[in-house]
Amino acid sequence: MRMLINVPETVVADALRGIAAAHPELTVDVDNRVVVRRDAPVAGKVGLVSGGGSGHEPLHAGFVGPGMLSAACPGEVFTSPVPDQMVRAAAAVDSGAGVLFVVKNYTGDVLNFEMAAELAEDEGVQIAKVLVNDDVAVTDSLFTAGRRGTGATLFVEKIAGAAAEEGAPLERVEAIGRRVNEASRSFGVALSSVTTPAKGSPTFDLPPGELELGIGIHGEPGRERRPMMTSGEIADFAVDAILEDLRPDNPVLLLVNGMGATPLLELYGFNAEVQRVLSERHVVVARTLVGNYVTSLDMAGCSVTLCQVDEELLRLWDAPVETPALRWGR
Amino acid sequence: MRMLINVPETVVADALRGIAAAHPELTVDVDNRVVVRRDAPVAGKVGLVSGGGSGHEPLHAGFVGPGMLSAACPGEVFTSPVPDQMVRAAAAVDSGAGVLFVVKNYTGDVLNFEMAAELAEDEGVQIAKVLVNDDVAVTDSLFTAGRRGTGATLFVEKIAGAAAEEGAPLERVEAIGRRVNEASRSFGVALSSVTTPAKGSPTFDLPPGELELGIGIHGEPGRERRPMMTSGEIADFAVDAILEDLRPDNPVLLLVNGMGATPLLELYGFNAEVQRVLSERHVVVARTLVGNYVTSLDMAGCSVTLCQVDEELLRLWDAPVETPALRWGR
Amino acid sequence: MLDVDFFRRWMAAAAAAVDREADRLTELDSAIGDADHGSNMQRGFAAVTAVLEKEDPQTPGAVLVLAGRQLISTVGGASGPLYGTLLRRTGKALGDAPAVTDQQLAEAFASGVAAVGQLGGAQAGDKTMLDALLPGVEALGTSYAAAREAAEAGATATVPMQARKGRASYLGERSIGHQDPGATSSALLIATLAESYERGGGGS
Amino acid sequence: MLDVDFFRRWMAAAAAAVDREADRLTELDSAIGDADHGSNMQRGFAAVTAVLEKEDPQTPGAVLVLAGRQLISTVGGASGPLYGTLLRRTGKALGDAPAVTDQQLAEAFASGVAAVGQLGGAQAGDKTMLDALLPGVEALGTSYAAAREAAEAGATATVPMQARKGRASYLGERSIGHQDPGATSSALLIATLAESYERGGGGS
Ligand SMILES: Nc1ncnc2c1ncn2[C@@H]1O[C@H](COP(=O)(O)OP(=O)(O)O)[C@@H](O)[C@H]1O
Ligand SMILES: Nc1ncnc2c1ncn2[C@@H]1O[C@H](COP(=O)(O)OP(=O)(O)O)[C@@H](O)[C@H]1O
Ligand SMILES: [Mg+2]
Ligand SMILES: [Mg+2]
Ligand SMILES: [Mg+2]
Ligand SMILES: [Mg+2]
Repeated sequence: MRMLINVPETVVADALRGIAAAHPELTVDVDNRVVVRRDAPVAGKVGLVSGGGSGHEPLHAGFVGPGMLSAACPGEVFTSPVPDQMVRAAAAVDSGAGVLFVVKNYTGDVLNFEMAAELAEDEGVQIAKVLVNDDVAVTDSLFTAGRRGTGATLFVEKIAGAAAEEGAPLERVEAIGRRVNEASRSFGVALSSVTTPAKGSPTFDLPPGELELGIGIHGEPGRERRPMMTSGEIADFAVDAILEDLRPDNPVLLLVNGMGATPLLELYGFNAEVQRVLSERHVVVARTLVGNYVTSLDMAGCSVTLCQVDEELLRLWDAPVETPALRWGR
Repeated sequence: MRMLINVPETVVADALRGIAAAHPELTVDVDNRVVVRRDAPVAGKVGLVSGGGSGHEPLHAGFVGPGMLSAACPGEVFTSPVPDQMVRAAAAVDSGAGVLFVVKNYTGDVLNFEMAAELAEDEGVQIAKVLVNDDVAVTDSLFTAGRRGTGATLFVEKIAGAAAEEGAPLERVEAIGRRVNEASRSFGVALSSVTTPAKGSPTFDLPPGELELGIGIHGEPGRERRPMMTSGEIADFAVDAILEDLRPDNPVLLLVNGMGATPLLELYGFNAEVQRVLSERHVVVARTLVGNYVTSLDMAGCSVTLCQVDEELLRLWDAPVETPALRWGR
Repeated sequence: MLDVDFFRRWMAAAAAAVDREADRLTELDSAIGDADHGSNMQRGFAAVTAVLEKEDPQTPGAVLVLAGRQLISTVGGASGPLYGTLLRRTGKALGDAPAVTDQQLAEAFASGVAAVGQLGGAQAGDKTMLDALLPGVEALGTSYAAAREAAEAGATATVPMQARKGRASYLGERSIGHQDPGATSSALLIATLAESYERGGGGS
Repeated sequence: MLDVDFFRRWMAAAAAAVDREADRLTELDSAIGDADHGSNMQRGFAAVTAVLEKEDPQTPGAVLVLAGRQLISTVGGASGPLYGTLLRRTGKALGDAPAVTDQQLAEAFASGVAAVGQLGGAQAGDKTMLDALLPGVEALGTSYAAAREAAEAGATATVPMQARKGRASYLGERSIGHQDPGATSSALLIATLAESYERGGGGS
């Protein structure tokens, strides 16, 4: 175990104390595991609440702030949060304009957010939901739990967050969130397994010299294992997997995302290859984001997410955002 | 080898192509390895040029932009850049007000920047230098190469960059850079070794269950190896090592820095422990920055940097900055 | 008749079994999931033990409803709402009787299992906890021992299945050849029910 | 007399030796440095080979000045400026004579080594390239073979030293017990000088 932790049991609580200390602009309820932007509820503004298992930082707590999430609910590592957290978050951010839940499509997240929605509505908060399911590695059929939510979560949270910040009503914020999700696809690759604090040893066994194609962000093994590929070959594979499902006529937002342990140096090099492939495929990139945004603890690897945008979505993407992990505009 | 690369020889060039694609606000000369803010030279403004071996990203190219560096010169992985790069960068950013070189104290960086300074001055550019040497793990004596430059580089580049942006003349920008360096100390810990692309296997051998105390950012082994410690114990050790050398009466800036492969979740948890120790030692923290800023490729581990600030330095720290990796203010 | 003490013993036995088997459950979840099922169940049942101690519910139904609510509030993941619903619905079906018959428990448990099916949308053969729960609850009409055996057989039978629900479904054919962690913990839950019965009978 | 071809052969032999020994140099640099000395030297001498080919300098001095400038422009790190200065200063001391004597080379090389000492501030016993260069250049007055032996002995003698300059000095006492990578490459440089002499003499 090469972990910078005290004991596995307190990993999430310790991180929340650390977030509280680093970010005075956030209100952190460590006991109840809710991170809220300090000025919530903002009068007249739709609240945006997301959450999910911990281990994907900066997702979601790092995206709380003006222009993006109103609150985040971190669960245990790789375990969706419990409904009590989302109910509390919804109550904290609702100004009367209602609350949008952004939910990654995993059985656990879906069930817990569903229960939370019922309970929050019982308490008089109007709830809408956007389900994020962008991972093309998973067949979206009746015979699976459906596509997973991965990198597109960042696009949904940023763009729906910008719409909410502009004062859009709940149905519109929800509709925009849906549009972003529908226009987004991702594909991920692991160069190493992941080690959770609770287990203390790698979730799967990946010998050096092999990689997993089509992984999720929880250390689930991928769809296929192959001998190591070059950065260029991986870019070809990932982009083509996405383009099989999404053929953008419009420009795209591009997220070249690190899984956590891949150096930024490599990630930028990979971005060069992704851009090469996209240009060979005649896809125009409007904006690029490179970094560790939707991570999987100490996994080495990367994912590519494309989101096809029209003028409105691009404007909302460019709109100011002020969170620990994403920050621009004025 | 678990690397997302094409071949070791092109790692730096590939990354520069990726930086160019992701950041239209930077001018990237891939062949000559110079990254310059697009609007350089800014009339009347002192230029800030830094650089060093690659593998520490976002340092330095990620800190190029308004309010921070004017240009960065990335060398090969863990190898200081060559003088030609700094000469070219200086020429690109000099508006006539002169250029400050920010140099981390390593023999290679010092020698190459020195040669560059001579050559640039031959070409009529006025050059000043600030040497960063903040690492308390290294004894600063005649019988060593002196303390290494690590985390404080970020503080020097940000604060001197803000002074330059305000229009301060070269001597003042240089003096402020020196003050920041003198007021800063760091200590680093490795939980894993590091693997460079060229070598392809770990630089040193660190069995799980042990850690290295007092490491640098190039995979140099540390001063001491110990059985694994908890996050709290590491925080005690690191902070006390710093406070032996720097006893702050004033508030401090705190950088809790990840070496590259340590999850942000763990880094925030570590921040909680660092804040605990500082408060036990009656050190007041004015600002906290948590993240992977001065990294060492795929090394797991962390470092702590403190910088004692007066009102002026704090104001310059808070001043707007707009770079790929640091961005705030308006 | 099964009184409130019987249900407390069951929950205590379940908590102990989950503690004992946590590493195995997590190991199973590593193969086809995300390596947390053991710690999820452990955290949940530790909280159940604590809340039963603290709130001291006085009827079989109240014990299970409280236990279920606690699982929902502390587990998260897929198993939290599903196991929480299982116990809560079973408890609700038991009403507020101070003691219940074997037959009443069997029927109530059947309605709990049905609720799990409804909530998660899985069916027999999808390689989920239902593959242990469904045969288990069916055999509960015969005897506790039969229920235990049927649930265990059901869990084992998940090995050759391809998952169609939950995280394991992402693996496609690679999910074949591994036992489902949730089916395994469901078999444990039913085994501890049988164990509680055998050790102390209905308590009255 | 040593003509321009001799110096070209020396540089080619150095490039080949560095290629051959790159892994070993990097391995040595892993133990007490940052694992790049082999690739640094390789990159530098590959560039030297290319530039000599391209610019085709016509005197011994011009060959070494160009080689040194090229090392400075392509190596980086500590070794780039140091080796670059070594060759550049040696070349400058040779002036623009079309051929030089052994004696002239020995003197010029001594001034190059002195420049390395001045630039890096290191002294004998600091566990750096100087620990091979200083005895090597001293013995060059006697013979090329003696210089090779002295440089090799000097490199070996760095093993028990504690580093006081360069990256290895950060290790304190942990630097003891490892051979210095720069001293090792310096011994190589002098060995290839001897080799070039033995293989082809001065060429005239
Ligand atoms: N839709 C579903 N219906 C019934 N059981 C399910 C469903 N999805 C998952 N499960 C069960 O949950 C188990 C996984 O639980 P756990 O690991 O605690 O949650 P998570 O998958 O969120 O990490 C699976 O082994 C499976 O038995
Ligand atoms: N101040 C110095 N004077 C002379 N030689 C030095 C000095 N510092 C370092 N060296 C030499 O440089 C070698 C390391 O070169 P290299 O690994 O290429 O550069 P870096 O240390 O920058 O990674 C050391 O082994 C040592 O022989
Ligand atoms: Mg889980
Ligand atoms: Mg180096
Ligand atoms: Mg699981
Ligand atoms: Mg080196």
